[in-house]
Amino acid sequence: MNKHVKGVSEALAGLESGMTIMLGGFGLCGIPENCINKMVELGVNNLTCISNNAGVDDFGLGLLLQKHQIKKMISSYVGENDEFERQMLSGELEVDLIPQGSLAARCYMGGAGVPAFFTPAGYGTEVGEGKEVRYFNGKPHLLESALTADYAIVKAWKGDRFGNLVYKGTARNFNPAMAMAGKITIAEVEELVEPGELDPNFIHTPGIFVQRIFQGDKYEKRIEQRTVRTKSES
Amino acid sequence: MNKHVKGVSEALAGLESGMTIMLGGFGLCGIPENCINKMVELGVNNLTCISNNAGVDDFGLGLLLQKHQIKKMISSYVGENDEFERQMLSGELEVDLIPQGSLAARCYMGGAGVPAFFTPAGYGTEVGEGKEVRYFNGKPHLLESALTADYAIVKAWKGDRFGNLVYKGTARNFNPAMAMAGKITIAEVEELVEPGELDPNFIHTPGIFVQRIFQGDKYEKRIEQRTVRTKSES
Amino acid sequence: MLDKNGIAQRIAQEMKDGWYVNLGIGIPTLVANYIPEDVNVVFQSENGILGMGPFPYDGEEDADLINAGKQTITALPGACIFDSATSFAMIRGQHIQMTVLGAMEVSDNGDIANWKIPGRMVKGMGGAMDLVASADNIIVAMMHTNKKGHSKLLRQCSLPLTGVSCVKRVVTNLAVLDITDLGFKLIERAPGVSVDEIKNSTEGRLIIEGEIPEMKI
Amino acid sequence: MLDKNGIAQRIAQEMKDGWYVNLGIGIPTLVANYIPEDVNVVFQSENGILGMGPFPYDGEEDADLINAGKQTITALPGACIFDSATSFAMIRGQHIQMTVLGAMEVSDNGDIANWKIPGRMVKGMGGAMDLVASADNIIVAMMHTNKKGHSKLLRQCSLPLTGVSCVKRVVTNLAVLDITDLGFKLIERAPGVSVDEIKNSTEGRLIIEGEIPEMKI
Repeated sequence: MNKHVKGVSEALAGLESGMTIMLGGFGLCGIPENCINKMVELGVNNLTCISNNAGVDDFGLGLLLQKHQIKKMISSYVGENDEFERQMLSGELEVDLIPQGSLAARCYMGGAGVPAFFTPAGYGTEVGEGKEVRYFNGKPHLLESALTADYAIVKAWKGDRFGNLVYKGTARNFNPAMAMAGKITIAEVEELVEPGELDPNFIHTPGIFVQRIFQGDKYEKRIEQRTVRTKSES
Repeated sequence: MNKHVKGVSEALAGLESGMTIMLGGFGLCGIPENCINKMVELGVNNLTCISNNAGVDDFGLGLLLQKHQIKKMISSYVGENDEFERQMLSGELEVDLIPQGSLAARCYMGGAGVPAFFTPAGYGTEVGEGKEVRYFNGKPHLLESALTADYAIVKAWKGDRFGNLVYKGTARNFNPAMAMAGKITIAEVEELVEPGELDPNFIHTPGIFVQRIFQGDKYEKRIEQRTVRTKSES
Repeated sequence: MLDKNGIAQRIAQEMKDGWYVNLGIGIPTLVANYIPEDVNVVFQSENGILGMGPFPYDGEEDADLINAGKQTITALPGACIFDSATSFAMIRGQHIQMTVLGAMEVSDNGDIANWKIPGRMVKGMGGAMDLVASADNIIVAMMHTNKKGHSKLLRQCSLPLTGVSCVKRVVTNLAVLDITDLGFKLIERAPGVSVDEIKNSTEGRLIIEGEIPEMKI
Repeated sequence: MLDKNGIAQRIAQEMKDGWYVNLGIGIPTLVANYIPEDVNVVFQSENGILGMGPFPYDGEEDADLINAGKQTITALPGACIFDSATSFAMIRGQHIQMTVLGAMEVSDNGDIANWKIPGRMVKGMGGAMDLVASADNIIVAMMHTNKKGHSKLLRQCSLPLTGVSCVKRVVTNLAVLDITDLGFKLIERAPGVSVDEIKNSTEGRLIIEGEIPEMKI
């Protein structure tokens, strides 16, 4: 059982223009930096990207947007990216904005083999248009469908060659659910460890969900909103 | 934020005859021994118990069955309990047998606010009788509903007074999903620790799902099938 | 009249000991600064943390520890990290006792609009649609009027909705109002603000019964 | 003719390197003993472990580490523990490449019955209904006939079903058979077993094309 690939090129083998790709991360936190940069270099285009956010203009998915490699974005919030807003308002970019909880659940359900489920989020809004409505306990719910992807690309803190992953802090976010939902799931990690080094009792993503794993060359880990207090503050 | 109660009596306060109770565990592994023993002592009856198994004749839920305190069991497998089979075949006990994965998912969904979802398990069998069928990708699925409980009773390895829990080994099983699905969730733990002692990055059940927590007096942890090999075997 | 901090301060009075609370971006974030000392609440941020603490000290920021506003934060003792699916399981499953959100418009039946201005601004709904559709206890924190001076408390929202019939209470720079079957019910006036001023700034149906007390801040 | 270990040994030949495999209770459990050295497979037990190892040494049993048969087990390096909901997410989401189950009856269109004898035995389906409804690759391991000598490979199951049209292959003490649109297709004979013996023990439609090779065990 060896899912370790040599680097980002081997990890992305087979990823082609026109595919549907899930990318983990929340804002710039926990995004697969190495894979995104390589996708820019590869020049694949017409991509459908499923990711909670779309990066910023010069980092993360923003880099793919700048080069018009993305045909459609499926996200919940894109407020930090001017180029995104411009492409969307001009109609260059197809956008499917969906509630963040529905996005997370749709990925999880995709990985868990649940093709559809009911959720209250979005009822009575444009998100609910055309969707089946059913009442449970007197409350309206929408039928939402599961999401899967040709490739799911996630970023973890540590991982082993069985594909077992652990994340650090809130860099976990969408990564575990998306890892479940990829036909091929690629994990890039800060540190590749030997099987057995990760405590089996405390693994966030079981290796079964991961097909390829590699240690990223470097991580910039850019901070979007650096908010601090000074030592004098309570 | 202090969910710590003094002991099992305080933990079970308000639990009454006729209620629906979820109990974690798989076989005798990870069952809330202290709470079950106390429920026998309290003599509450007419209970609907949701638990993957029903214990053995003289341990776990079997003790409640012996005293006819259970009106209805919702389980996936009850093969280890003769008294259970006798009560079921004689009609003394109502039994709803449901696929193990559907049981786990129905508890999870109950806790997650998803009132219904589609799953392939049980289609074409008596489990599917009367249930809505819908095809996704050409494959038939049943619409299953979420489960919740008046009380969910789980057993963890360690926990703090915020209700954060970690489990050990396969004693985890149904406990995390059931912890989510209780109107009141009671956690009994082997060791109560101070908030901050559990690494926030590696908590299995976030405290928000737990309303009461206490350290159990003792744990028998009976083994159902002691299977071993001798040192000479490979 | 209150400023943004005043609105936050008034909302902080709504918190009850032992509650789990989700604070949206903007004015709601400020609420954390005014929780009474004897009230213990745990803040959830929907990107995956319970027990969010204050901003880190300068130099101690961790790129892997942020809140839903993408700000660097800290974790308090007893905090807990989880993934997005679990986070919204908490929200959708109604395990959060209070949600505070900003809004562009609120209607007198409790509809809220806060994510989109057609043709102009489309940031996305983020977690707001899940929060408003799920929570039992939703408080909106906003200014009573927009920059043009038009009321944000309307008979009907003009912008695309985030949720329907979900807001329970609105706290503005002018007043505290509850959503009832008959419209906005005036509960409290901001310090120095008259009932007439509130009437003039409220486009939706307004119910005024008896003497309206001034907020205690 | 094979004994139970022989059936397990034959099924072990089906395993491919890198597969995740779920083994049911009974004969399927024995399969783990016969995996070729150059084939690495990871065993899942649906109560919540990937990377299940052999039984523990005497005295090293851990009540908190069991398999779905409630037997004490060990965890191999690289193993991983998870909860029941996650476990069946793996199963339902088709992340397991092979499932081996016992059965009381299999019909020639791939229906399986293995959980209930009305009025007599009701152990429950456990995880079997999820497994058979989800897995693409389901192999049944069982004796060809029951204790009364009646065929367990039928035109139609008489017992309550566990799943419909799901079994891909059956390995018995007499033969290997694939489920096809036209019935059981005989693939291999057990050592020393004639085609006629298999015919006589099979009630369901049986397809015999050309020379039927003997198993290599």
